[in-house]
Amino acid sequence: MTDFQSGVEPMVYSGRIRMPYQWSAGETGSRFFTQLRDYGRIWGSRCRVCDLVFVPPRKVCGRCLNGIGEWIELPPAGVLQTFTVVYRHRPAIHPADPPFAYGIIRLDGADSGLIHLLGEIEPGEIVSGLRVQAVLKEKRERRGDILDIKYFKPFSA
Amino acid sequence: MSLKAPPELIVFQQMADVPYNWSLGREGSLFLIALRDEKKFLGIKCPSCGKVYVPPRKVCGPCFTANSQWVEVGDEGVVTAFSVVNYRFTDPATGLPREVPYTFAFVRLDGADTKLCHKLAETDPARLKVGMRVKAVFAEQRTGNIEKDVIHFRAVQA
Amino acid sequence: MAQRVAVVGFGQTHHKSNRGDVTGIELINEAVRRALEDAELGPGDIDAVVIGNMDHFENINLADMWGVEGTGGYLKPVMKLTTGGTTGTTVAIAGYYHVASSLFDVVLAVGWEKNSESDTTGGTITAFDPVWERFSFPGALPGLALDAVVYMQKYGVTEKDGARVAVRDRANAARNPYAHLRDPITVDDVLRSPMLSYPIKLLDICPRSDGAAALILAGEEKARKICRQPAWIWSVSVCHNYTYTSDVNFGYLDTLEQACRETYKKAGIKDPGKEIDVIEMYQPCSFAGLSWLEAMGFCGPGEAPGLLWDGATDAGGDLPVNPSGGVLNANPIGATGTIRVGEVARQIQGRAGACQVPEVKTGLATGFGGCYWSDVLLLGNRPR
Amino acid sequence: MLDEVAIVGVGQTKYERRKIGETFADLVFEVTNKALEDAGITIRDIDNVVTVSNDFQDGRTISSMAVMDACGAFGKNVSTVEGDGTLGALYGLMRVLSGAFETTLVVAHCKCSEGDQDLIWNSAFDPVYYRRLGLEAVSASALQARRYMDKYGVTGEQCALVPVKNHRNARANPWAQEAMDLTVEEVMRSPVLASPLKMLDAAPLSDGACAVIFANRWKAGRMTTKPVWVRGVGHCADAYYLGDRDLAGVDSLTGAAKRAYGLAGIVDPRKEIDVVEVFEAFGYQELMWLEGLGFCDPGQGGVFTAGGNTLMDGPWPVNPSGGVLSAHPGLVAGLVRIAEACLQVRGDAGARQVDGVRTALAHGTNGLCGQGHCVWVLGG
Repeated sequence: MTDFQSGVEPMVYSGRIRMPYQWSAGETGSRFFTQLRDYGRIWGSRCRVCDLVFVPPRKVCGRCLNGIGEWIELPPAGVLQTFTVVYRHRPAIHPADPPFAYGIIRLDGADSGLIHLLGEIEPGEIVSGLRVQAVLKEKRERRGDILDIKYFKPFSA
Repeated sequence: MSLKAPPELIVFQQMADVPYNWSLGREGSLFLIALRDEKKFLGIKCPSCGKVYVPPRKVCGPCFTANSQWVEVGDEGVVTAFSVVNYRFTDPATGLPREVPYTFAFVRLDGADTKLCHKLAETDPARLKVGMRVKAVFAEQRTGNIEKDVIHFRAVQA
Repeated sequence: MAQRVAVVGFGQTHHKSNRGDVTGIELINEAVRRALEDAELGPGDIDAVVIGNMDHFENINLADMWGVEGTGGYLKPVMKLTTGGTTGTTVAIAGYYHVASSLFDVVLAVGWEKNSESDTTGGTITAFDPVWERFSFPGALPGLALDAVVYMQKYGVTEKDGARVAVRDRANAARNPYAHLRDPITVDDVLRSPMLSYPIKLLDICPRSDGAAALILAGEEKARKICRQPAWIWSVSVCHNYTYTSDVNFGYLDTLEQACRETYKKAGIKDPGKEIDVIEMYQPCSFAGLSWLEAMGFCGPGEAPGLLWDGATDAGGDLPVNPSGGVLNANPIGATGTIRVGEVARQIQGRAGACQVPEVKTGLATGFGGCYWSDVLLLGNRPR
Repeated sequence: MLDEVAIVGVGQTKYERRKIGETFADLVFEVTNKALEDAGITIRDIDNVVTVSNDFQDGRTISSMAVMDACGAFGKNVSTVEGDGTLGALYGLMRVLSGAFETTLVVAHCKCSEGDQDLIWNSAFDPVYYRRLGLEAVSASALQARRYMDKYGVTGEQCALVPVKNHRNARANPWAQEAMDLTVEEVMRSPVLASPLKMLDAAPLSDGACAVIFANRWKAGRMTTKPVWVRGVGHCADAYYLGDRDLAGVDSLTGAAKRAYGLAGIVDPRKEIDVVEVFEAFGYQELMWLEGLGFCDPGQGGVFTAGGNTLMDGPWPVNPSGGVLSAHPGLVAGLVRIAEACLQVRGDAGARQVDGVRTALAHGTNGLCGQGHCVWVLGG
């Protein structure tokens, strides 16, 4: 190939994809979020065929594809399955300044884990297996989304 | 089952906003440098079939040959197709409604075989026709951007 | 070793402008469960899943992985394909090769889109080059309008001819419980509807819909066990030649001509007008229903309006086009091509209900999208 | 699958942090020509093409549109897989196995430097339940790493052996981006990104492309004296929500490997596979993937690696190319594993060649935390 254009200053076009989206939570998700917002309750759903309780709730079991009709209220407490303390600073997406922690929490009675933030604990004190409980936002601040739960903190009876 | 039907549907809204830095490649860069510095349009020619591409690209698809010769093409050309855009839609570059009306056109510059997408100054359909000759209107301050360095194309009086 | 492939099951959602009652995952699942019911199979009978949509319509990255919850792809082979408007036929064709390769025997192919979740024109614009095209390109409508104008001028075709296509498809849609738009319309209604981009008016163009569709494809031996009348896939072809919109030869869809020519050749079809009994085409606007019939080889240049007004393309005619009501009456983009294939399969199986046209032995399904790209599938009632 | 379809040509770019001088199409044109040259054929010998790209990475819906001319698809049957390159290769293979085509070109491109990886990966989280939490690939992988280490008692030092080994291997690979001599201590002392993952546990961001050409038996015989036969392939997906899986588990990889081994007639991979190329975006993943592939028992990846088993001169060299830790061009990375495994079988891997390779394994992953996997077995 010829080098008839060697020495060209390579140019870059800086642009973006900026688009408004609106995702419906559907009837099942809306039930979950309105219950969380209005009553501070966390609901899961149980597949009777697989005998599994899912949080977040499902309209259909992803394993057997049967419809799930059974709702189960779950206590706002469970066990930390795993966690990470995030030290990267990405304000464009992260919900908090570093260091902050994510965890996967298995609520008592559930067969799947809920991902959320961890709070009211020093990073060095977080361990897998810790019992944690949900801390909700004040009712007037709750908007019907996953951040109506502020975070999970170490369980205190 | 202890819950009634939900009183409302929850809908999550988000303005997705992802920045990108798209490389223009050597061909695109050289084209835009000539446009920026010399107000010139360059085409790139396939050594196999002789087709002149504007905007330039590295490969002639039908021949699968690397285009290898630069040629200067005119800043005037012919409208091969156009559409006056009156409907509202979201511009995915800004997340905001794109300003209408504007005229979207394919312009074949003199000496080129492919067409350049751009805008025409005229938005009255009665004063537009396929085959009309148009000329590029350049911006005073040019930065190497096809959208901004060429403000639009306007009709050339016969 | 290669094997023959047939469509043995099909399911679709009731297409609507906004299915806010379900998430995308739940929407996909409705179609999947209907396809399984249709074939009288369970999720355990599916060997692999193929899925596709257009990423920037829902803004979900890796939708195949997310969609596992709806497709039943849990602990199964799953693959995503996406080619823009042709995605729906692309997944059907990929399902075909999954089975034809003999690596899998029973494959689920899913197309879906929730167009209510974004601005469809804005999303479409992101398909085009960010540097050279996106700032001026205004979506799909003007390209289709340009295509129509060139064709009309060449052959003296009128807006009324386009309107007749829209009226035919709506009359068919009225018989299809899954169609998005089902109220009958007249030629006058079309001509009086708001002008969007000359000559295309509101009733000449497809709606934006939420919907999903799923096909079940099976190898020869399995297909015969699963259903009495499998819809055999005879041949498939695609032509995706163009990289920029400015490459497109407006006024004649040469990619469709090439893809059809290849498809007929592979299947030994010599006279498509006589040998093909039904067509479900990806017809995004009414005028495409004329010039594209010519590109497909069903009549000579400029002859499509004659066929149309003679009633040949009506549900009771010799060459029924879009007996389901077609794309003008339901357009969940990523699913649209999948629906075409499913509707042809239903016609061949004799199970198209109120949309059934008589004596279907062969049918053609097409996909359209990308940069004026075309996909074609030819199906028949016997293995070939 | 005996001698049905062979790989007859491969091509790669140099993987670099920012290839700002080249467009996606330029990269695709480069590797397409390299693969054609490697196979000793021209584009006219190719009868169909599969491209691999991701619309979010490219900032473009229908990302394949940008490369239609550059991959030589004009007038040919072409399709596009959006997922790891191993899946695109699988679709290319199917098209040949179906008898419809004789020669498939599979080409993948990605420029990780052009988009914002955190925003792009955040878009893989469910928009209804989890996207607002701000998760991205690093944090999600950290949740997996923590779970894996806690469940089995695998140590950070054992995980750190992987970047140490792979960056060292990369010194022999001219295409690799990050070739270097590291110590376990340096990895352990590198800044924490998201515990337990540190900077040097993670792959860099790379731009690049890769092409692989498949041919049926008849064509392969005419094209090359060193065909590399596809012996087996399998792919599989796990549940989507991270909380639905035991993140220390490798169920979908076990499923994919079982299928690939079944087709290849492999009973014991430890006896029958000579070299392995895995998709390890983080050090811990190589340990987990070796468990899923059956090279060691669940939880034993750390001990297995610490025993020197995966070193260049060990019994099962893993990632002689330097792996994904030394060059991570997104979804191209899986296709690179196939290309590298192919070169190993041919004996054409240059300074990174492992002695006496008869059978090689290539692996790709799809989605977050190894939700999906694809496994290839190649032989001479």
